[in-house]
Amino acid sequence: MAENNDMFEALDVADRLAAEALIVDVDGFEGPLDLLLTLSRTQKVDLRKISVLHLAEQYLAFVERAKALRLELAADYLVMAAWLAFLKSRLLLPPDPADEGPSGEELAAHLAFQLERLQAMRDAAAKLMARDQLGRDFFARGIPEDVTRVRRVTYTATLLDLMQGYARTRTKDEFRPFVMDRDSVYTMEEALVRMRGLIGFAGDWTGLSSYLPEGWESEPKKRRSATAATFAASLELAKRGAIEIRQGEIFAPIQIRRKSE
Amino acid sequence: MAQEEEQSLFEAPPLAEQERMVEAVLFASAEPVTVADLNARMPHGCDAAEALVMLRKRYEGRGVNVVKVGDAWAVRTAPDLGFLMQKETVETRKLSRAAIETLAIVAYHQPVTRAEIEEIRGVSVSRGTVDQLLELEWIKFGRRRMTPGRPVTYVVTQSFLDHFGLESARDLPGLKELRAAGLLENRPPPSLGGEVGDDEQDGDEDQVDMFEDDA
Amino acid sequence: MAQEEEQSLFEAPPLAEQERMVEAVLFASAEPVTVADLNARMPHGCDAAEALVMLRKRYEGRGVNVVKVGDAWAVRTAPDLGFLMQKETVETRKLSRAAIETLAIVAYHQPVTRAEIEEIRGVSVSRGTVDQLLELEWIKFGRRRMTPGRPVTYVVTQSFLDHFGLESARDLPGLKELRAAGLLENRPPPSLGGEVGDDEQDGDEDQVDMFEDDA
Repeated sequence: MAENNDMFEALDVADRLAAEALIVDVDGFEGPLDLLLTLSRTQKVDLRKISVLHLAEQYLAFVERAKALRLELAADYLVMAAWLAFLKSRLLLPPDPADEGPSGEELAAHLAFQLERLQAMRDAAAKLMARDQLGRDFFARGIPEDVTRVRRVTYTATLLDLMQGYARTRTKDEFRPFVMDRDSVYTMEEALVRMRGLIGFAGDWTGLSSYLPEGWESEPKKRRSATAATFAASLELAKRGAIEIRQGEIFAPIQIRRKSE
Repeated sequence: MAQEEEQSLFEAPPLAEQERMVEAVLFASAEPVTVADLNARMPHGCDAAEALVMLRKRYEGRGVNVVKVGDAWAVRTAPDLGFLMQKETVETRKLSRAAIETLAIVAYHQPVTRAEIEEIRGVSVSRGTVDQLLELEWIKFGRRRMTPGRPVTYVVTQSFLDHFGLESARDLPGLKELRAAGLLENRPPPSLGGEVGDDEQDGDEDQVDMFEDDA
Repeated sequence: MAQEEEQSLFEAPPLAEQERMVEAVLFASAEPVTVADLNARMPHGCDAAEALVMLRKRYEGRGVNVVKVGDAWAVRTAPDLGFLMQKETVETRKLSRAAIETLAIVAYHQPVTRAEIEEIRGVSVSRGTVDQLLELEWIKFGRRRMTPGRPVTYVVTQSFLDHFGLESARDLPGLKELRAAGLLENRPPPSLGGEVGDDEQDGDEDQVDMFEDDA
């Protein structure tokens, strides 16, 4: 407390008035760092040579007086006060070798850096705003002759598009890529499976046509497909030695029978 | 008054400086500026008219010129460079599905009325679609149909043939070829009755088969 | 290919003519125009960059100047003649101190995250402040920072450079000095929790002590 009084006595009248203005005008500060920066100006030294200890004391005194005046202080001001009180103790006490974490000097150095950086940014902002500005000091063309954009749209379509389009309308269906229509196709694999099952009963010569699956005998398309598949399957079975094939004459019915062991 | 007298104590800026001023004002002003207005803006003792003469000369043959607009002055692009102020962008777009289908129907069924197009497509044809095809000069009006209401018909144009690389509309692949190319499904939709053309032959074959079955 | 060859058969216009073209385009536009855009608008074979050098020289000391803004170019009135332009002066919304400081921090520290701005200013940055700067088109979003949470960064725009008469962000006043003084570094605070960096520093100190003991 005595220290604080000394401090205030050390200030001249103008500074003291300023210090009091600080307290009343607490809303005018943009947070604790801003306040610290303002306080630091009373030290009238290069920010790099600032006494952080002194600054911490100033800040704590400020918070004390604000409390005395029953000013509502925002939480972050109090957090900063607590942190500065901690910093102050670190700076004053000899370092405890068992203590982990940064030393008081490091913390102080960082605070000084933050203040210097904030001040630097404020100076930079002031320099920036002091520059000649467009629309205030220098001007752009008053009657810009804007580029007229002539946009030409060309449409394209290929003959294929056209044909697909027509196909769509004629089928009332979405165009689909070509796939073999399998409805009336009987495969050799199917025929093989079927004949393997039946061949055991074919002890005697029987016409190949009797091996056609049910429902495939009459409709020409189906009959063609089934006949071809069954014939191919019978060739395959003959090759494997399961059956024998014979044909009496050209165009005569083809007959097969199980190969006797 | 007092201010004017005070100002007249100072020398007017040199003419070159006055020319700079006129240049800046003409450039930045949103409207052409009169000589009176220039004089009012410039420091006391300036002669905007004289500066303007110099400035005008300076811009002779340049990319921009100092021109008189009514009784005021402005900076304008040199007339021969007007082409730089235009930017043409060509955008290529795919024709919409509706337009393609409509075009295809016109090509395959020409001359065809709008009602017929709608019947084939099964949906109404928007005015915009037809207009677009007319604008592209791919279709044009054919003769009016001699039926009640004398509806207008559409036919394809020479441009259409050129664009699609066709000698004539008859060169368009028939349905049979479309089917062979896998563009058309085997079974025609039941709604479609007997239309003319080679396409019907395949259908007939299927029918023949069916009749055989029945027999 | 064929078209290019065909075009290259024509000579590019003489440089003086190209200078006129650049002059016309720059005068016509209120916004800076990039060299690429100039080349695209000028006839084939033109070299806008070369013409620009000549044009810039031509307008030195004149009432209007050719200025570079980022990678674009513009014609602007000479700053010393601003007093003539009271009519043209646009009343800009007064920026708050927070906005001005935030703008400066973005300009000098870009790309910078909101957290970093807050760290430098010691207070939270209000949404309105950032929004105002974004609306003025003086700042824009930069790339996301590749740190946890991938925070968005802010950078200044070409409009910012144009407004403050800067050729590039490197020409910001006092940038070099600030960098030399280490004031543009993002120095993390020594944390009490004992983060890696701090530990190392502590370790170093301990070592120094040890060496002293040894000595």
